[in-house]
Amino acid sequence: MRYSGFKVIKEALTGHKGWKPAWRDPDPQPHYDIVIIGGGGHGLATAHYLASVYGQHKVAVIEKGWIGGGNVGRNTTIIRSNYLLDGNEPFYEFSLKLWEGLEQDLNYNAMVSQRGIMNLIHSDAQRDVFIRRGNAMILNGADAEYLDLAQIKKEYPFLNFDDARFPIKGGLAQRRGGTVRHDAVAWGYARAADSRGVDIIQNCEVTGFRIEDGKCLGVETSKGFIGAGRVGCAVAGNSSRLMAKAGMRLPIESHVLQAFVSEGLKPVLPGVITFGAGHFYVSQSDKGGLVFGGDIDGYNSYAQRGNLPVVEDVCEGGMAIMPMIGRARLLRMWGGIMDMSMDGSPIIDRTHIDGLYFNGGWCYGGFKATPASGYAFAHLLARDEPHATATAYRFDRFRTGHMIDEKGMGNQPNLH
Amino acid sequence: MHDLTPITALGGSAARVDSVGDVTLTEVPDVALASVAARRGHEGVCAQTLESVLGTAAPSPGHAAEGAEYAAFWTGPDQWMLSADFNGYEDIAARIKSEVGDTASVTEQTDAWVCFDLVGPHINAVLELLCNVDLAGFQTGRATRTSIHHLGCYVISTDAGQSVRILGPRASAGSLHHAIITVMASAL
Amino acid sequence: MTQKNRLNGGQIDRDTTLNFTFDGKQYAGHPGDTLASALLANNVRLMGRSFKYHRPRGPLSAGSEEPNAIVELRSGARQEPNTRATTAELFDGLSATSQNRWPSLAFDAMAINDRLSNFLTAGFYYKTFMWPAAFWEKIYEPIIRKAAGLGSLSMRADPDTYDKGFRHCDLLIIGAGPAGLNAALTAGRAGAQVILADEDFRMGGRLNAETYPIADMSGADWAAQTVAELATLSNVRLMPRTTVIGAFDHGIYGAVERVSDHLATPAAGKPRQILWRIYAKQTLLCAGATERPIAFDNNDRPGIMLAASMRAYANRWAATPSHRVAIFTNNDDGHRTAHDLQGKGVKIAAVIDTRQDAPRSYDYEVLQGAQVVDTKGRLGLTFVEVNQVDGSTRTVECGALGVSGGWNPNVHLTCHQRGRPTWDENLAAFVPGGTLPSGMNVAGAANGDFSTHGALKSGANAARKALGLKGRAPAVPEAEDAPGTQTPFWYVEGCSRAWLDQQNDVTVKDVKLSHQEGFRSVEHLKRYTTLGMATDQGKTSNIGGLAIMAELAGKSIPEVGTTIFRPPYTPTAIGVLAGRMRGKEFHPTRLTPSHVWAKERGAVFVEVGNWLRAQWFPLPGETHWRQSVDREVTATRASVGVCDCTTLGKIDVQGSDAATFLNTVYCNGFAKLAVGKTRYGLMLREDGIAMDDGTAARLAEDQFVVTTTTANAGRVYQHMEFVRQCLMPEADVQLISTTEAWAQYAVAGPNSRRLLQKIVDPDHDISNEGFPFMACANITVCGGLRARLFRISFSGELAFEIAVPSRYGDALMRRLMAEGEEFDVTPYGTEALGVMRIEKGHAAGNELNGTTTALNLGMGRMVSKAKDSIGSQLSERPGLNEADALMQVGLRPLSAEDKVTAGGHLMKASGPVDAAHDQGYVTSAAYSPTLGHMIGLGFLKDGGNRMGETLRLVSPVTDLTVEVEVVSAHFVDPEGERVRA
Amino acid sequence: MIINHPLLGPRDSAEFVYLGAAALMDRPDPETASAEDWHDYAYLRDNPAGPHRELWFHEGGDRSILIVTRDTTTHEITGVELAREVASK
Repeated sequence: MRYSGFKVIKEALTGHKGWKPAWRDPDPQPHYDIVIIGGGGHGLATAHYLASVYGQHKVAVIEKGWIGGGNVGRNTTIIRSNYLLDGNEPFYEFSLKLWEGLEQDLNYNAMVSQRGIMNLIHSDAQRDVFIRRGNAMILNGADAEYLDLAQIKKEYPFLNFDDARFPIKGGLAQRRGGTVRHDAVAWGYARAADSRGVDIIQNCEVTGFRIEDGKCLGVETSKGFIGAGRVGCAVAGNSSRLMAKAGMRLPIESHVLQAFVSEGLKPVLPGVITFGAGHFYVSQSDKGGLVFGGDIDGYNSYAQRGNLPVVEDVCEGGMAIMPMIGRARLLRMWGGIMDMSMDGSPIIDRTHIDGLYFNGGWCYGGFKATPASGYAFAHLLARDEPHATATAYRFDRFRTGHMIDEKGMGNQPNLH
Repeated sequence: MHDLTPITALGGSAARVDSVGDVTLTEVPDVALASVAARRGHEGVCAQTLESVLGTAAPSPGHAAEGAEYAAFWTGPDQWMLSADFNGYEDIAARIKSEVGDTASVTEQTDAWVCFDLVGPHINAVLELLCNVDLAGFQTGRATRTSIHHLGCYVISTDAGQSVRILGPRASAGSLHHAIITVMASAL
Repeated sequence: MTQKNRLNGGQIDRDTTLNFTFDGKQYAGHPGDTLASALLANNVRLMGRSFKYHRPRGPLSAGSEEPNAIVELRSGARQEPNTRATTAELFDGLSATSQNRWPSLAFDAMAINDRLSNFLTAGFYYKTFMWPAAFWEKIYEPIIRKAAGLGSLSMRADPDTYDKGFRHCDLLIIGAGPAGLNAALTAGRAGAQVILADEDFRMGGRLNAETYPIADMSGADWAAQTVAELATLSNVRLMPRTTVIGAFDHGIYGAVERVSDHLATPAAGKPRQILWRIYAKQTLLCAGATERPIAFDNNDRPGIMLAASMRAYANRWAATPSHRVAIFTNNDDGHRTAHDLQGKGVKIAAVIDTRQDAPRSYDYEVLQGAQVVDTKGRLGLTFVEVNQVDGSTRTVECGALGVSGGWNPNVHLTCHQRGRPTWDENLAAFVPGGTLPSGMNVAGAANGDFSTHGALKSGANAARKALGLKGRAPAVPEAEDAPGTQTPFWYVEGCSRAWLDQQNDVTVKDVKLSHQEGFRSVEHLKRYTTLGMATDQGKTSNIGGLAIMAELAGKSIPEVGTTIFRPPYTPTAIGVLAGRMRGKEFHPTRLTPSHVWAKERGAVFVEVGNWLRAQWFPLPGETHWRQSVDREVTATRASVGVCDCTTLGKIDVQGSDAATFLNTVYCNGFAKLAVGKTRYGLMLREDGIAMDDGTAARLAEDQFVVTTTTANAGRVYQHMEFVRQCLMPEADVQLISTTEAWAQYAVAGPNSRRLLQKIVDPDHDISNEGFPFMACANITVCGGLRARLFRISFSGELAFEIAVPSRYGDALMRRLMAEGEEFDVTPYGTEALGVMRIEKGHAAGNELNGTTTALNLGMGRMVSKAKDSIGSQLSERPGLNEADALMQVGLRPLSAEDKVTAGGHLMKASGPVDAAHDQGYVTSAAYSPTLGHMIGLGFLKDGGNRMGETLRLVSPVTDLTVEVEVVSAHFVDPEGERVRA
Repeated sequence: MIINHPLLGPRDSAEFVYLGAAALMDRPDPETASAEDWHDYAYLRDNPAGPHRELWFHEGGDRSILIVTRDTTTHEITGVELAREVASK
């Protein structure tokens, strides 16, 4: 069933009787060519591209709970490709290009809104680093724009220019960055994949892998054994838990990242703003809520909730850069489990087990990567070779010393 | 005798005094400080030496002690901060080193800190807005490190509910002072 | 101003009149009123518009669960959007404005959405606005954004201040209703440290809203008397106007005290609000219960409200939405409202009771087994349509309708650590369940004890249990003890545009569509329909939606699940979560010992981390910073300059194993460093990447003074403690920071020795022989002041660093300036410092960027293979030692007037300019007055072997391309003769 | 969170800096360790959902490094030790 404005009007006039479920609710088949574990954004996107680009149709997505219930359903909705390192920038730019055509590709309005993102600069050293980054973006075919103080005052007059502890000295903008309605991404990919025959199996927990002489034959689940030619794991914060069932230890720690939304407000923020002298970034949703976040809590956690010190730290950053939000109210806060990798960059790679593939280590940057992550993982699963934009995302880069460390923090995941 | 004129941590020639209601905040520049850390394997001897230097047992974790010449508070495992009147004890580090010898490492800390005395009947109303200390249990002689205005400070209860001594990082004396007097105005 | 709907009695001070305005119109109320109660008393029912359809709305409730009556409170910079009229305490001069309407509340053009509602069903926007792609940002989205949102920000900085504080207690009691008050009484009398917090400005909870007695007095009087006794107990702290917003790990609670929100403006020096971090050994949740509505068509008109709220307005605030009201209920509680209002002279048009056996023992008409099927009245209720038990319909005229569908325990805080409420069949409601936050107990209505007696009893018992009190429990005063069983009645059969979430306009119809399209889990329902996502956080709406979804799915409510509540309990001002850390106070400021003097000299300061450092010292006539900086560099290199370098981290490393320790943390050797000598040291992370560099001066066999970069002081100290405590636990090493204890100045330039000789006491020989390059010593200056002298150089000149106790730093600087006059001594700032270190090719923060190795920095040989040190092993990985690894080089523009930009990328002289052909990047750049052109440092692939090669420096983001030559990074005095002079 | 410091009693975790898994104390022996050992030590983590031994540096307190045993699914803390004492055992 195609969605369109005409369809909406037709249904409105006929009592909305014609709307069908957005995806089926099938029982698992005994065997699939490819089984993807994890019905989040990355898993569902992988299924969609497997079916739509790589011609794979005997595909299942297995989800422990309800699809889209993980980080794709709890993030700050930002998309951007403002990366520094060559291992990352082409991949994220590829992702941004996929975002730009997403609605037409999925026939689902995920409200991709390229309202722009701007990183504020507060010191000369920071400016040097951001100029290097902006150049790297342009040299990789992305867009970047250096804004001086005057331009920032013009575009963002409500920022703190009067009594800032760390005065704003400039900014690096990416006009093509922006936000997306996060839940809709999961739903859109699910609906599109389902329409091409992919089985989306909810409330089905993977309890183990069936591995015989180094080959993965399928997965044991709460709904029984499901055979698979290849198994792809895309479970973000739960990666270590899942892969431990295959006897693997990962270069990943799970940490909690909190995110926040204010009460609905009439439009005040044009785009996404990142504060360079504190832990705070913010955008405004179409419903009017200020969606903001900051640093991770900093300790290993699977609890999906954080604590007050980080809430305060984030709000201090917000008040420092945007003192007009003091009387706006924080409506809701929540925590997600981040798969923090050892260099802050992801892994899309084979494992040492034949037929078992891994996608994870997204840290808190996984949402913006959703389309390219799905695309590249689909490529790897279908062709058994890395996608051109994801060749650096290997397990063995830590062994060989080819880390992709954007922040230069080394092997301490909570600092990335 | 050298001829360099000192300034206080707040940058003045005289100590700063501020009052709100019946609570007074006084900058105390005349404090000499030295850190004493027992050498590995000499913890026992060091503690004994300190006891003789102080004239009372070296304070246990979370506590401070008053001696005749010196006062001390615990700062870490087998580590203490000793203080004395700056006038007459400016060379506090050398003096104590001569006492403890090779049983401890001694480091001059006099000018690493700014020292304030907060005195008055309602200081707890001020303290509860400044730092995370369980004031019901903060009896005279207790000493703790805590964060004030994001600054790591030592707070010593010199007279429970009536007077505390606050040691903060010297370079941030101005920020610390501002934070305390702002909160005094708010709480009192 | 007449208060047409003001009744008799109530807990308001009629002797005082408070004037206020709503949408510019003048009204009067009394102390004790909320904005909503005062407006109702003035016969104002219409207070807001809904989010999506802009439906006219009045208050649904009398508390913080309010979805409808939300307004913009105050004006100017204090404008406060989305404020609940039902909790806003009235003060004289209060001004409020309705929001999310245009042009006016009574006539809102956006109400067209209501007419189009059939097109704007749940999730409609996911299905359209897709073509053409470009139209989304340009056309559709701006319209949607403008229509959405509720109140508006002033766009000005919040003029009020906020405090934060800490409180500790044995027992935190949340909610001061009958359960909370009796618990506080029990615990307080037992001598425990008790905090009793309530979001209301008047403690007592429902007791203030009811008429039935406790013992021989009214509930309200009993509450007042109890509060009075508690106030006399020194171990009990009463915190009214304080909302506990969240339960965090290990008994830490966030609570917001509204100190000044009931005043026109905060008193001088006082905060608007305070965020309390409450550390509770035990917690007792007595948050009461929230009445739940019934869904029927058009159940959202102004005048339709929860029956118990209507009762609260009448009893506590002596206000009624109308003088002719009807009640729609499925339980006895609705009749209490009818009874109380009638007692205050309000005409009860009818009580419509869904139960066929509804009690008739009252002197008003009761329609048994009847249901409200529709309502009338555009801006306020005028009629309700009733289906009677015999099937006949009847119209009841009324200006207000009280609705009662039973009660839901307020379990919110029990969920904050993901405890899952459990379904209680008797109550047909969720009660606290799963794992509660550690140390939390629940009592009273929040735990399903709905009767007053039950609340009093469970409150006392829970307090005794929490504190482990022994002995007989004290008697519970006499109070009503009605049975708490409830039979559910969620919605009227066949209703469609029946509101569940009134603020977000989610109707029964939307839930049905959500089910039809497969969004059937609670989380999908919430997200697809936005049920419960509004500012009231679904306090009155979630359960209804859940019940309907359960019925459609043929499941039980617990099978469908419950949405778990997250902090904050009610929306919380962002300002109070930030507290005082804003503006200039966002971070503490660190000042150097020479700051006062530098300020007098008119220095320009720059933020370096939390430090403020002198950036340059402009002289009269200098109009551009470059003039000052060039002069400072030239003068220093020509004669002598002085720079405050106190900000460098200083760590005192002592102990018999100090040398062994440094040998482990530095990649180069320190074991054999002689006493009286200083050595440059490079510190690696365990992953082989450079962490920091600095010097270590050996002042004695068992004492080193280690310096770190300004930026890394904290991290290096932490790293050293890790090595000391976790990797070398037996070593005899003691560490302590002395960064701020010593004022340290660089004295640099050919005349530096001559200048210092005038300051250092004569018995210390600082001649080149007596005090050669890299020497260090404890000395005395100015006639006996203890000091430290290091012969180290960052500038590449003959240079020293001299340190004295910080309090003398100001005097020493002034002395250096006075004694230096004969050499034209020049103070220099961080800019000149930076220029000189770039001229010397010294790595700094820009080069130590967390991705560079010793090899990259041209120090590969420093990594000693003769010993084990942190990072030496992993630094040998192939990826860090490739043939064309980046190497630090110097860069010189081919034409002297060209600009060199840090952050620029390096490309070959010819060929494509793109990432694939990237050769490296520029880390630092400056104008060298010594050389008369700009210079740069950078990392270049195989840089060591490309001296003399011409490259293109490209910086597209700053629109720059220049040709540069690869040269040695040591631009000035490459042989290093000056430093040894 | 509240960490029950062996010497100082209950302290707010905000006074501490988190340093990661306690396994970081088991640095390979440079004499005998293989490149693989170093890789595993520096980069691989158990990252359990459940009890986790981890290092907390009391940066805002007495500068002790503590080994805290904390359940990563509930945040419940079941053990706290002084790292230096454990290391020197």
